[in-house]
Amino acid sequence: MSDQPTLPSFLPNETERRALLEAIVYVAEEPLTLEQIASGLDLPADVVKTDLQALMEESRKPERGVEIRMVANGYKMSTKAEHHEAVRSFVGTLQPKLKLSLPALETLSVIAYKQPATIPEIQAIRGVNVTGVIHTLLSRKLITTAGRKKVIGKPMLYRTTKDFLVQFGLSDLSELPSLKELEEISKGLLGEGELSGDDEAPREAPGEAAAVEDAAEAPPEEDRSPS
Amino acid sequence: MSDQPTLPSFLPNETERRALLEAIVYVAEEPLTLEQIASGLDLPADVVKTDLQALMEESRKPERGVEIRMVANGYKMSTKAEHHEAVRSFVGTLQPKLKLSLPALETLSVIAYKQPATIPEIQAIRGVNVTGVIHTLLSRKLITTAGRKKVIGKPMLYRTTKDFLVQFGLSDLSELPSLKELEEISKGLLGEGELSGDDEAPREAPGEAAAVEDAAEAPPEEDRSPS
Amino acid sequence: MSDPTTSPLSPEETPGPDEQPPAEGPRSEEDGSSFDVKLEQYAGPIDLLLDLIRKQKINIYDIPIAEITSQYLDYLRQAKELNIDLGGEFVFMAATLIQIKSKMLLPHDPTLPEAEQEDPREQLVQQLLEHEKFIQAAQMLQQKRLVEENVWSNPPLEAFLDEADEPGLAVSVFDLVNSFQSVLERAKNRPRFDVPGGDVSVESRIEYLKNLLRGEDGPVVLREVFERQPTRRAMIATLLAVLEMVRMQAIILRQDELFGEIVVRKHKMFDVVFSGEQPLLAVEAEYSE
Repeated sequence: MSDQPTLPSFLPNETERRALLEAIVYVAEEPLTLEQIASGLDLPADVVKTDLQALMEESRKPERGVEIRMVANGYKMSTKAEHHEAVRSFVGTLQPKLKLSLPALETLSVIAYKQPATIPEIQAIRGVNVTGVIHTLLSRKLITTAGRKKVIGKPMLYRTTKDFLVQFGLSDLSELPSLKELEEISKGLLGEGELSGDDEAPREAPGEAAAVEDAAEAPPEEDRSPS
Repeated sequence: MSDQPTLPSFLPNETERRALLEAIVYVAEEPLTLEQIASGLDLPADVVKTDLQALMEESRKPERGVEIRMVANGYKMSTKAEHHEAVRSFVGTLQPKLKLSLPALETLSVIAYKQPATIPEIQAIRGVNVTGVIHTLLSRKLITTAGRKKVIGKPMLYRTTKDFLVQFGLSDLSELPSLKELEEISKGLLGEGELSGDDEAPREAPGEAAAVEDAAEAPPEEDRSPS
Repeated sequence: MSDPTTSPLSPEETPGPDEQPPAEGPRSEEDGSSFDVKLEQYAGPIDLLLDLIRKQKINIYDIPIAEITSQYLDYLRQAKELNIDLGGEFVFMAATLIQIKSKMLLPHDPTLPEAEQEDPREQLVQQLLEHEKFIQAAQMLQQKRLVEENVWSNPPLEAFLDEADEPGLAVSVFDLVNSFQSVLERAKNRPRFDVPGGDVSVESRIEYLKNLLRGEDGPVVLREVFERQPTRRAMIATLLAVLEMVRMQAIILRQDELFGEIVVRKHKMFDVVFSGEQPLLAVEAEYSE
């Protein structure tokens, strides 16, 4: 009884805790991480986590129109996608979300998987000049700079941002299929299934960005780019 | 059974109707009147009223932190009064994002790139008085003094701080993109951008095979000539 | 895995070093490769190749390189006829394809066992597969994004913030360097606006108003802006510029009372509108006589 951490007096029980958690997630503009909530309310993280889990489950029920989801490693409240048509007619004042072109999405996905990555590395995969797209992605805050690579010329490195996770509704990078899975899909689509080259090195999962030092994966055309 | 008005096909039952209503009230900036909702959804007012009544009752339960209330003859979602204090103090614990007014951002950028710099030097570039903004930046610990310049009047020099690096996620100043790098990136924007085209940087016509080598050095599209 | 020596091409067709796209027309008689490339726009040469492979259900591990090369060159030729500007990357890839095609004609190294024979296509295949992975990733992201475009949040955070919290933009490194660049640009352009009767194009007035408002958080009295114009022509150009900027949703005009002062302030889309150079270029084209 007495070894409990002192709970704030306004939070005597589970019912009230959950109500307060719902209120907080409702109010916040950004996804709130478990740590933010637990330390902000001075409550044990595991208790908060269980409560939020229950709230999320509750909000997924079909009779609810507003749900709590995991986005960018945090909890966030939003409407459900299935109501978008009706909701849109009531949110005329909200700005429509900007679209991204397919080339921009492809460049973004290269960065998501290869981060941190330099422009020459991205271009080696995309096969085209990507500087314009990089500008777009930077100004939309989907990517940001991530220091410089320690190679000749010290090129800037780029990585995806938290906004990227938010705008794509991802809870974290590991939610993306692994490169291995993508490779299987690609091979299935383009080949008759049979693998020819078996010298394929296993690739990193997104986010495990240890590859700063080695440019080994970049195809050799890289050296045709000037400068 | 048969004297019911035809409901829109996307709203077959009460469960879905209530979810939809919750979503709409959540999303609206202003209290929505019964008439607005009913006509917007093309539903009979009495049905909507009953549904909203049920939603309000449901949301008043102690385990809910967000309630639907009648405000100014309309339906509005909000946190409950008994949680206001807790919510406010929680919001206070959140680390605010670095926010700067445009003049402050511009002045900071001049100092970041020209440091150490004196106020007259900054003003010469910005073209406006910057003393007020300098105070703001000093008080937010983004810049600090860096001795005096050995010229007539011995003006103070200013430079960015460690806090500045932390706020912008830089490990040192060399990680700031150079103007040249930014220019290279923005150059591509002329061909890209969501405003018009959908493709990447401008390129030469095919056949000019000799130009492959300096593809990336292609001059940007005509500068805007000063008329 | 096909044997390169079975290539249908005879040695005479081997392209020379400075080979132009083959002279035969798009409808090649010999191998019946009359595959009709729709003149779609491709972001890059790899996208074009992948599309050719996909549409013809070609096994990527056994690309009929001569056929694909001729289809690829056809596309380039058609693009040229239609005056579509393809990039240097497309030309580079053409050279690569021609090189692979000629390598395929070389006899095997008899000293190497079959398994170690190098396939000249190997590297291209890896490049294509690598690219395809990210096309898949992009499509997956697009789906995620579509869902996200359809959900809305409406957090009432502001009601819980201290009054003392100053409004402003959440800033990143990009904003920092971007804003420095615009400061420099403005510094460069500044004297231009002081020349009486100088540059009075609508475009220049938009530039002037843009610079005037950029550093201004509050409203500006429109009358004062007009009064600052040195000539009638400049005033007219400024008026047109204001109307144009309203249309572009860069600014908002407001008049609080009848016959009161009209004030102009930035629209919330101001920075978005001026984030690229497109609008000004377009305006310039519209108004220049």
